[in-house]
Amino acid sequence: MSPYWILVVILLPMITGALLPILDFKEEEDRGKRQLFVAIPVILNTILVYALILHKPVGDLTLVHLTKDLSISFRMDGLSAVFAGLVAGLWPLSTCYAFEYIRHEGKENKFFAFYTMTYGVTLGIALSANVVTMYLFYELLTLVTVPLVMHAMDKRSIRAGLKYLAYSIGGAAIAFTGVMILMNSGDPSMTFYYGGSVTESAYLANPTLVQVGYLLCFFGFGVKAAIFPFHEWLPAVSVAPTPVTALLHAVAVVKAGAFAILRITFYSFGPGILLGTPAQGIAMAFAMITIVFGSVMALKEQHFKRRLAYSTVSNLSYIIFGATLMTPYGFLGALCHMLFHGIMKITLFFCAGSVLVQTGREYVHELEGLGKKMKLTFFAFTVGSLALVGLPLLCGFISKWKLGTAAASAGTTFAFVGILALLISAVLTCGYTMPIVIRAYLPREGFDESQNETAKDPGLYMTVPVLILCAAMLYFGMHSGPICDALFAVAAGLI
Amino acid sequence: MNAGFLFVLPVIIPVIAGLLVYFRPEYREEAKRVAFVRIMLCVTAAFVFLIDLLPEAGLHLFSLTPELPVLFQSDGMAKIFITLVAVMWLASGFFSFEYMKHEENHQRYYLFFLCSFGVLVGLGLSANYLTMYMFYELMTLLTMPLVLHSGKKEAVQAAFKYLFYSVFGALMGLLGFFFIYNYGTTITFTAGGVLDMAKVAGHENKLLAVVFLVVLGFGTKAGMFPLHAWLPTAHPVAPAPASAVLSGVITKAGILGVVRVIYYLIGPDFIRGTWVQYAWLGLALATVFMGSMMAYKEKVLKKRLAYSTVSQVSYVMFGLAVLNQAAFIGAILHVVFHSFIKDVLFLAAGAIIYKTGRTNVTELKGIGKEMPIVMWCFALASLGLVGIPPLAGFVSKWYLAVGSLESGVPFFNWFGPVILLASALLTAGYLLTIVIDAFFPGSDFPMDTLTKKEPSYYMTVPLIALTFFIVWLGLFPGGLYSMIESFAASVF
Amino acid sequence: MELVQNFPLLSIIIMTSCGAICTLLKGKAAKWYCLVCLAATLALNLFAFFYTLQNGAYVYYMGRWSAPWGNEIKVGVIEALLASAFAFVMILSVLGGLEHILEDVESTKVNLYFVMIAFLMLTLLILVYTNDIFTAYVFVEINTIASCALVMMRYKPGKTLVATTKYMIMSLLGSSLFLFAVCILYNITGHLLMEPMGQEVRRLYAEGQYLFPLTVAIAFMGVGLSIKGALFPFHTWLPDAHGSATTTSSAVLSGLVLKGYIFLLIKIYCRVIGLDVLAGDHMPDVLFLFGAAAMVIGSVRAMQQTDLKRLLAYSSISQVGYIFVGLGLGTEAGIAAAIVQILAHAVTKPMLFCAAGGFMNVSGGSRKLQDMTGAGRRDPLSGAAFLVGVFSMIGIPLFAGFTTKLTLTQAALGHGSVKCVLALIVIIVSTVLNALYYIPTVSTLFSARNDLTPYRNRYAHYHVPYVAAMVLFMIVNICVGTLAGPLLEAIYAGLPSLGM
Amino acid sequence: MDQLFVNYVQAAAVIIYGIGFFTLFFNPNMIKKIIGFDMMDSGIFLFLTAQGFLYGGHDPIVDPELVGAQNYINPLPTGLVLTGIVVGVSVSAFMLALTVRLYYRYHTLNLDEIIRLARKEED
Repeated sequence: MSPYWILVVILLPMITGALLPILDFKEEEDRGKRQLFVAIPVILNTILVYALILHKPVGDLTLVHLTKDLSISFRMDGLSAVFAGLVAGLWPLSTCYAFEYIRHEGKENKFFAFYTMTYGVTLGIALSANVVTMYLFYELLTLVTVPLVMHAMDKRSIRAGLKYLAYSIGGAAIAFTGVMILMNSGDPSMTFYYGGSVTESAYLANPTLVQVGYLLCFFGFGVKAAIFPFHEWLPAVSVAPTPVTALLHAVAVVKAGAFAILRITFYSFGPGILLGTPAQGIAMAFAMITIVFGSVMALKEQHFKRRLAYSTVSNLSYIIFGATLMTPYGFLGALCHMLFHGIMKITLFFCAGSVLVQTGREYVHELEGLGKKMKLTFFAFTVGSLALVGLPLLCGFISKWKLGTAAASAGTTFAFVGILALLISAVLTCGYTMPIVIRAYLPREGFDESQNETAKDPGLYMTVPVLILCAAMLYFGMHSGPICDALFAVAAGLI
Repeated sequence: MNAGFLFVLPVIIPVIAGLLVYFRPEYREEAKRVAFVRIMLCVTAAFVFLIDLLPEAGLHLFSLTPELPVLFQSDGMAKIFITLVAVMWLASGFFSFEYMKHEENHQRYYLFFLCSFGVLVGLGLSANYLTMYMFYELMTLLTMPLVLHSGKKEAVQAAFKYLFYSVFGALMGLLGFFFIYNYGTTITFTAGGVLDMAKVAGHENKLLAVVFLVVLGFGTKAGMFPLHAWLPTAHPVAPAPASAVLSGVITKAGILGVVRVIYYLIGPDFIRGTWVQYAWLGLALATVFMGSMMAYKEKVLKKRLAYSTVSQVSYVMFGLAVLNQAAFIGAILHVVFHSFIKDVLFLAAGAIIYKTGRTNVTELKGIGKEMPIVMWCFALASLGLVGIPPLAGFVSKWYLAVGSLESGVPFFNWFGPVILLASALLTAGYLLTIVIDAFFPGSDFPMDTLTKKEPSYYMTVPLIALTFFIVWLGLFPGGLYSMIESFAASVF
Repeated sequence: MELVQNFPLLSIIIMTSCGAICTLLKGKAAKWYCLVCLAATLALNLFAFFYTLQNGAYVYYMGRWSAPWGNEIKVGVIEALLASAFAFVMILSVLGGLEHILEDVESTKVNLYFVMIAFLMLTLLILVYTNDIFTAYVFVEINTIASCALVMMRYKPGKTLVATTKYMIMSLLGSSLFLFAVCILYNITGHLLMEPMGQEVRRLYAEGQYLFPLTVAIAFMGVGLSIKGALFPFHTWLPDAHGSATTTSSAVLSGLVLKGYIFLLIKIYCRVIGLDVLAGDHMPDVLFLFGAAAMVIGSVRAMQQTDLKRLLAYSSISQVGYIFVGLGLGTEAGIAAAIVQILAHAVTKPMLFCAAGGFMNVSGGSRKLQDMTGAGRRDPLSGAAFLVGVFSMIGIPLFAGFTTKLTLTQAALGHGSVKCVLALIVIIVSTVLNALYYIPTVSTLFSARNDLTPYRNRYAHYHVPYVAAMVLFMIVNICVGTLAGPLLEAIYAGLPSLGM
Repeated sequence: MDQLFVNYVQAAAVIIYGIGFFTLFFNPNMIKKIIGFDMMDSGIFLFLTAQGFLYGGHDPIVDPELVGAQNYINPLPTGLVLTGIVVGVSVSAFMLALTVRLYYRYHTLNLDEIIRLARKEED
């Protein structure tokens, strides 16, 4: 396909989103029209994205040259395909979920405007061909998602939004500094090449500087991926409407951070230079700390969505841990977890959202006995939790397996410690998800069933996406050979 | 196509049956439910026995990814394990029909009871690490609701304790899995081990640490010190038939894991003479002694039995840690014997609770008159556990001691048997006192006021059947011995 | 001599005559005349820019005396570029605030407003072009008067008067210090033209003579022009002055006037003192530190504002800090970054001020942020412009601010010392702070409001000049962001004539 | 110190400048502020003229008997001072006009007071 289609898939959702406030559908009366207006471009865009993935355009599309080196360019390579595919796969589902969910929140026009725009911006990150383009969309992503976080516009959400903003922009600013160092130490256009664009001579000229640059990028982009100690914003933004927390803060936004780290590690600085340096060690250490820390915090947290948010903090660092192994196998593990964690966590968040909408309950201890009333929701939650724990037959195991074997094959002691961190986190995962499941199905003795009388599963708009995701978890859990092969081709730099 | 396709059936039938019991409204009716479950248990067991009779075979079901196939096989170890599972489940299942009358949520109970049956058969039939790990995790998740069953506060806490210990253990297993995949030639169980020494070279220390962690991990399920604490908490709070299978079989799943990893993947040669072996021996012996001591001090009957399990399963661990053929055979024999014995003991305790509501050992004076059949079975099983010839326990302990003495492991070769002996004495102390009190409560005890409270056939028949096996296997262990020997030879 | 070489002087003459003629014209005629003159200035300077881009810098003698006696203007690429940019921004600012000028200024005095605009443009042109340091002083003073008049010329007295007074006093302090420095330099070098002066200074420095007077001169020069350039901690006059003036005045003052002084400082430091001499006196370090402090403190103070125009004014203080950080790095790249920031801020801040004016129109004339809730929806054009401005301020690629951030960070990295680390840190902090006050502002501007009182509900009625101004502002902003390459090339081409 | 006595005119100029500076900066009275500004200017002019003066030098009108620049005083500072005075006068005028406006409005010349009143007015 022509590379110009890349521009189409990025711009179509952005334009659709921008048109919404102009068309100004009435909140209640024009709901059907609005949904149609949103759904058609979203689905069309998803189809286009998959068409692009299957028929990769050859060559880059350069939109504009900023300076003689820097340009805004797009490209569809393997890693782009993975992230774009994930985003494109999940967006229609979560839009569908949002159609029903957001009725409870109001301000639908504004919501869908930004929500749809975010789709385009996220694809922009995925399809960037160089660091500057990625940085552009990375910043835009922050800006279009802030209104979504602040959707309720009450004090709590505004504070959360500001926190999110400060962390994200700060992270981007830190990363920018790193990017500048990158620019000085290799190909100044900073185009992504598998293996990195930093030249050996530039590295040897000032190894410390390059490593500092990598770490700046790592932590800067790591802010969005909620690396400890920059994770604070992620639990805070769980005040946002659930489709936002689910899709953006479990998939698009945070994965954008992880994606950026993958890009920076494997396509800009390059493992060849970083492998075995203190920079790798520091990055890996922080990933490990985050893995354990996030899980511990999730275990302590009693608020349902915040607990899931902390779980995201932990799981994102699985991806980053995979990236910091800096081997193709580690890369593969990171990619697997990026995909599969997206599917798992969005399911869990959807379930939390369903509970919130149907019963208004936000805390874990309030969920007792709901499993019998909201059967589909809790079925999905159970499947999601088990997948997250890493039960074989569900997709979570595959990624854990890939990460674990990658770390084992890396052979360093540090990687060994990393495996332990993964496993400890898995135990803790069990600790923060399973009690919810168990108590939802098996309430304590003397539990008063009458308080759950009114609870029931939400409508089809919300249940169908969740069930589709469950099916996906099972499918990828039981038959992930082809997709793993494809991911390995990406990880080994073959596509 | 060989007999492999059969393997799926005993795994899947109970699971489907369990789901049917739970979801079909018609099984809310007691009679229909019991009939259905009975048939299903028998059918599954029949398939298991059929597999036993057929020659060894394998089945490749599907692959998660190319390197992760789900494989089944029916080698000797598998056959022994699944037979054990089937027998225990049959006995406990029949016992349940009566026992569960005084519990609630029957459908839920049978759901998990049946599902765990299927999963355990699957665990037994696993032919590679992935399959085993998968069923191992599932087993934890499916048996946990059994512990939780009553919904009482201590049951909930016990269940969570069980869950976290087990998951931790399983994940240590996963750790081993990662490394074996990297340093081995395959993940399929192969007698004698699969390690690729060329890859291992230079990484021995790390791999030894991993092996130790794996042993600890699977040892969790087997109640090995230091991760034994869940066992005395979790087993007693479950309904008695569930306790019976938990103690009798589920702990053996940990043993199966250790056997599979050490003897079929790592290979005994790799750890022989290393610190891992000594640490393992030490931990096993510590558990043996400590479990007995705790049991001796414990006053609640089911808890006492649980501590006894801690102690006895570590006999098996000790046998495995010695790393020679005689001890290995002794260990596997003890797996079988202890399962039978502990099943009987727990079921008997369940019968007592069911009929009299007594849970404390001090309340059991004269119970021999009230429930003679139950208590006779209890007495025989106790004797077996102590290791009095000609009952089952003696044979296994003999081989354990012999294996240990001829192993040549410094210090432990004589220290092990000494501890085993001491533990046997303690076992006598905590079990036989009950028996003695039950039948000979003393002259001042008003024996005449007691009435007969023998439970129904659903309870007594399984007890008698199992007790019969205890005696029979004690008298004629030859068949079993030769079967174990046949595959024990292959791993060394 | 080619015809084009006369253009800068021609533009200066045009602006002078424009000021004079406007005093005689009625308001409306003065407006049109002034705009035409500005357009002519823009065109002439653009020609000069392209001419210098091809042929390099040249010196234009005023009268028949050549250096070192005569007065002269020196036209280099950077000078011509800045002059064009200033003229362009001036036109757009006037167009963008036209409505407000007619509202805020007494109708009989409208023509005087345009006189002041003309004089301001004139002085800016001279500050940019002149090569004679005393001429610079004279026009610094004229500039002060013109800009004070612009602040004051609002129908409503009171606050504007006080603001003007404050502004005036600070300006006088600044310009007298500048004058003192000029005198000292003249005394020790005996020249008034920058190049001969510069040679003399370098000679003296090399021989170790008159070091103390030289240091005093450098310091006075720096402090004097920093006061006028509103560098922290001499910024106190700015928020009052910029916050209370009419839209065009605010836009012009923060976008251009400050830059005129700062560019003069850069020019003197480069051409007269020389960066190596400067570094010996640690003046760059001082400017750097205060610039860095300004970047942070300006933003912090901006966060506390409830008045949109004051917020923008404090933001200017922070942005001026960027320029001084660039200057304070004391390297070629640093100076280039400072000049880029002069341009970028010149095309951004006036746009924001004009947009703020647009918001005031639909919010009952109130400048309070609270009252402007939802103004961005009632006036989408200003909203869009404001968004562009905010993006630029945060430094999103494609917008002008990104070019600054890019060049400044590169310059800092090229410096490679403690300053580098410090600069990177303040850039990061300042970016975050910028986002923290701009984005909530945007969200207030665009959020719906339920208790719409009638006047707030008024939707924008666009005038052609306003629309044109805003659209052009946005385009130029994006151009500066996307055409960073040619821009940087031009600036680097111009640096040698600046004395680098 | 010696330098100070030799260049006593310059020293005086600096002192005058300093007085003016402080008056402009710290004296709240508007009129005095303007006087301070004028003093500052005067100080600088004195400084500048003193630099151009040459003991024994003649007016800078070319006399055929006196050949050589060393015989004349430097005319340029004088010219500069003239320009400076013009600028200073216009600025003073502007300030005075401003003061008149302020006085009409607030009936005081005290700037601190004026600022206070203006703030009150705003509220």
